[in-house]
Amino acid sequence: MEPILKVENLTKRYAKRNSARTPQEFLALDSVSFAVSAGATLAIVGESGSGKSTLASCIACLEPPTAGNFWFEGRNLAQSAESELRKIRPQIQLIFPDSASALSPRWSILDIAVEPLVLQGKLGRKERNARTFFLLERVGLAADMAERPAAELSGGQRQRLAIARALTLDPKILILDEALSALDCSVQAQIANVLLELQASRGMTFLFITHDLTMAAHLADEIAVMSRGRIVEQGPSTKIVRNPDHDATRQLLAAVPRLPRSPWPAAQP
Amino acid sequence: MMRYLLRRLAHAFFLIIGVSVLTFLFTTLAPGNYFDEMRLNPQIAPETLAALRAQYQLDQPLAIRYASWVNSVLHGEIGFSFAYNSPVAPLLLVRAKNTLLLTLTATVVAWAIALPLGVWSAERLGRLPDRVISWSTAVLLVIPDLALALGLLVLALRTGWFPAGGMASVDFKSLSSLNRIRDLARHMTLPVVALVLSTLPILVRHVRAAVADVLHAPFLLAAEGHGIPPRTLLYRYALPAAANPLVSLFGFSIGALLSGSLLIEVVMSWPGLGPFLLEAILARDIYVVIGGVLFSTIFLAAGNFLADVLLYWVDPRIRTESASR
Amino acid sequence: MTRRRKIVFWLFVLGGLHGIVLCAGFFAPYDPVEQDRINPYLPPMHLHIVDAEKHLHLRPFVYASRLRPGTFDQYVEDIRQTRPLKFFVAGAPYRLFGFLPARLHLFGDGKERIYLLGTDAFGRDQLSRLLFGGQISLFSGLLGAGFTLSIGWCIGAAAGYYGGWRDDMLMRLVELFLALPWLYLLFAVRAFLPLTVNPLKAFFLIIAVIAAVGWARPARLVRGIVLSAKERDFVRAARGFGASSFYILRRHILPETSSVLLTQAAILIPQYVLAEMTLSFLGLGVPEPVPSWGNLLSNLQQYSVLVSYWWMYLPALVMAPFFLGYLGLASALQESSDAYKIEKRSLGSLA
Amino acid sequence: MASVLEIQNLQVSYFSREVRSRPVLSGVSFDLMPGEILGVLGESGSGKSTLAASVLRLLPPNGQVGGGAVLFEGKNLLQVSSEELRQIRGNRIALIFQEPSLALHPTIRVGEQVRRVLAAHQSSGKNDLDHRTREVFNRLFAQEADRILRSYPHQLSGGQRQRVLIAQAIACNPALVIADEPTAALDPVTQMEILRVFRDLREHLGLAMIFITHNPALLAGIADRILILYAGQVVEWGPAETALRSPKHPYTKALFESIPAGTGETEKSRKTSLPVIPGNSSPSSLPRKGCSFEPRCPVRMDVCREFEPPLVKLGQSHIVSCFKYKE
Repeated sequence: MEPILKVENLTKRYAKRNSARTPQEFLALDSVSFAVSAGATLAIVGESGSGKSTLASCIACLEPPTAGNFWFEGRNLAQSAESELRKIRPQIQLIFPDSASALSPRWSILDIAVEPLVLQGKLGRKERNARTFFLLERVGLAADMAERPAAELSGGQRQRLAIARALTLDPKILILDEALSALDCSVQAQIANVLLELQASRGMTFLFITHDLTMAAHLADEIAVMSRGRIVEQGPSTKIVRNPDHDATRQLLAAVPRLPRSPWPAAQP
Repeated sequence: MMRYLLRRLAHAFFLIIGVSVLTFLFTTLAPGNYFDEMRLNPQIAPETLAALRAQYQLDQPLAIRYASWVNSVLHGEIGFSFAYNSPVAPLLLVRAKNTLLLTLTATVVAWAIALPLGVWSAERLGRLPDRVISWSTAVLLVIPDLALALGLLVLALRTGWFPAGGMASVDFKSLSSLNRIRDLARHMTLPVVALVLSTLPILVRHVRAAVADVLHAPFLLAAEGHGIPPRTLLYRYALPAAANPLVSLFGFSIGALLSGSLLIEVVMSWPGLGPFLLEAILARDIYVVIGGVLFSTIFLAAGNFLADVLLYWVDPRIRTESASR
Repeated sequence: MTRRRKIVFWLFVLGGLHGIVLCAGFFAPYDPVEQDRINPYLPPMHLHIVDAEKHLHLRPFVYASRLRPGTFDQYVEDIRQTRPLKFFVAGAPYRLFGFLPARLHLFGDGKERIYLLGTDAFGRDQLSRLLFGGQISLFSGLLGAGFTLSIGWCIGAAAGYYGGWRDDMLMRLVELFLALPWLYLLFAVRAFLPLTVNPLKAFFLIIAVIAAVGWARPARLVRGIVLSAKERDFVRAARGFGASSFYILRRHILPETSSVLLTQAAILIPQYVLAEMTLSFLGLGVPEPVPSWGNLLSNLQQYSVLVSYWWMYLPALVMAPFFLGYLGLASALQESSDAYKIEKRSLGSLA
Repeated sequence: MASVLEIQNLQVSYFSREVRSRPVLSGVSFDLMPGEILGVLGESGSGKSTLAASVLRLLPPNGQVGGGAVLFEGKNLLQVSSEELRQIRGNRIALIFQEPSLALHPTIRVGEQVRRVLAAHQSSGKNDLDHRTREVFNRLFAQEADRILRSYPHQLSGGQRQRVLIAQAIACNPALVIADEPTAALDPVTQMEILRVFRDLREHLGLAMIFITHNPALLAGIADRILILYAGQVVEWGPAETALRSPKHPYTKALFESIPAGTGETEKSRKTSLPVIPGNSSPSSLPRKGCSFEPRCPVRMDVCREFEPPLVKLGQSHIVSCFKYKE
């Protein structure tokens, strides 16, 4: 099947300029290549500073890559003009790691969730709100909270809101940049389930970016391991967590804290 | 160390150049010059005026005038005063010394009061002493400098406790050196008090805010959790951390005091840059105006440079950053 | 009081104070330039409701002033002559809000004059001059702050949003203006303007001078906010929804700067009123006979006036309530961000 | 053997403008043996950080202890004088904060910061203090201890800063260390390193420790006993091995089940929905009757709604607060 997203030799260099005016270059992405087929989940795993977030910004068309190309549905976005990108961006949505800063704190929940539709300007007010309410409930936010400011929500609720907001645009690709990392275990599981349901019902493609191999192994079909701006290993997720080839992968695996599991008592006490 | 200081010094230097260009531009664009007043005088022949204008290069284009002005600065003249018929530098130096004396004294006194008061207030945030200080600074803040200076002047005139203006008594020359100092101090008291009162509320409020900010910082809570005694906590943890904003405030306070002294010198007839500058503006004596602004900029740049040096000394982040470059 | 209530309270206070000055023509009994040459430096007349014979009057009245025998500038109350205050009387014509012709005054007296705040050297009513003078001073402060903030906002927002060389260049300029002692700069800029100009021109010149000098600080503040807001995730998210630069500036960045702009306004307005006063006091501002708070004070430069006629000092104090209003408003506006900071701090240290 | 720390029926509430008083901890009791590491497990809002702060009376101004006792070496810390308390803080009981970037003074060299903790509690000479500081740094940093000692916090990595915090905590050889989410701000590889440091300290110093975290997996291999907090109450308290392997309280069970299997993941289990606890744990401000977990509990009974569950002793030292286990 033709991949929905194909990335080839994507490179991003930052010029770190300090006041001494000696430009220092920092290679955040170093010839990254991969492909994702529609409806699948690719997890990108790595330590902090390995370039994961830069990759997310580049693919979401929020930052232009320095070199390399990437194709979304056959269109090369690395070479597209800004006016064209503005039309593409709604189809590739990014969920940010810090849910508090991704939602403007003074707006109400409804205002936040409906913003993308207002920007699209296609639907009337009634349809917009109806669609938004539907999606808010879909991710598990009660409609009666809609008028409250986003600042009152808990971390898990904020992340649900961010997901609902992205869904209003009916994106083809959802990039989740450490979207679960700041949450409690039980909340992570709740949102993971929401994501799985979405994928099953809408055939969405996920780019799941995280440092947590456990959750990556659960959610993803494939895992790509990043280290220092490069993809060092890529393969089916069960293979990666069981038979890692690269040292960086092994190091990450060794760092995963594990619960001692015994055969779980199936019956309730 | 040297690199950082040199960079800051170069920065100050460029600022002074920039300001000189700016003032030169503004003041020489002014319609009318010193000799325009003479034109109305029928006893002076138009030819004489033209000759005078030529002599002082007022008929030359701006760039040439600026160049020759820079040249005169390099020769230690800073242009020529038409009204005094003498180079500007010696005239300004006398006044600048007086302004500097006033401003520096006021800076020292204001900080000597503001620092302990602000810290004391921040330590008792929201309690009675803090509220009293907040209210009194608010009262001082809403009384304009002008009202303050005039009020003090009335006080001096009515009570005769302090001389109401000037810098020295008429018999200053005949006094012994100790009495001269005492005489000077008596004359300085009123302008210094006026200056200090006008800046004090702002300083106290900023010191209080900076220290209160630090006192609520997590690292202070952590230090408290390690059993660091309260005194040490305040003097060796909170104050060093608040030093950075306080030093910036110091640079700002010099600028505020310089501006403030301009008005207070005029009101209290202190023979500083203020009255001199005012006189020059009214007489269209442009090089004196430019020179006066230049001097004040030099003071301010020097003050900011001092703040930069202090900052380098108190904040290791600046030190290590500039070392790594 | 909650923050919102405090803001409303101080806005109300300021609104009232400005309203009085705005309707100066109504509250002032006389034309501010009308002279009464035979009554120079008349001290303020006191309002009475009980007369010398202990009779209660329903209508407040004043006693006329007369020279104390044997002096030439000491006045005493002449208890034989009462001058009752009449309210809502027709008097000197004026223009309400600057354009509506009117004659109605809050109080006055048909024939004899009443000087509640005394008179100046030309026998002009101090109260009327104070009220009309406030129009010049406050209006120049408000307009000056308005211009300053508009220029500052545009430059700051442009520098912050576009960044790069534009940012570098604009910020160098800002540093240059910030490096000047501002009163000196004001003088320098004033120096290049014509010395003797008509009042209206002088008024606009002062505003132009103030705005030209003051834009740097707000520009730097706005730039800082725009710079950080631009990188906030919710702004990036909006870009992700296909938002244009204009939309982002309008919906996300402008609201972020609004609280700083308001606070700056509350700080700058009194500062600029003071600047106008200083210039006019030194004879560089609005010239006589038009009153402004600054030139009302300028004859205090003569020590004899300063010592002998205390009521001439009143214009120096009259802006205190205005300043108090602005100070209260500024601290109420700042409180919100403080509370937010404190909340964040305690969470950060404990979470 | 006598316990190092005993907490009896601790009640803490927060005040705010909107809500007069919100209970954060209610009726928390436990004790700690010398050399024991107690893992305190709780999700956000469970009151675990408040627990750490209230032991040393470091609650924010709007926090108030409503009752109970914190007994340390025979003294009730909630009642000792502030000078006495100061001498205990950092000296007998040390705290390790969550955010190493926030908990260190930005403009003081880290060596000096450790030295000041020593100086606050020991009246020994300058050389002795220097020597002690160096010793502590050598223990925590295998290499470059001298360079790090002279560094400022902003020159160090997150892991190094966290080690400096640990150095401050163990400098005075305290009887008890309380670590509040000491690894939450670190990435997984560094987190593992810091956990190794804790294991190492436990072997060599034998100090008692309270290790607070929201991640149950971190407690395996570190904690001797585990205390699980839910909505400010102890729901389960028992030996780490049993509590982690076969938890008894419905909340603990559900919490552990919601964690994906990691390396144990199979093609079949992958991308299946995880068992979750319905609803969210944000505590309602109204005090309510019954078990606080009852609204979300998969096995609730009528009695749970009416009464607070008793503490049931299951084994030697395994305690569960649930009606299911009541005979």
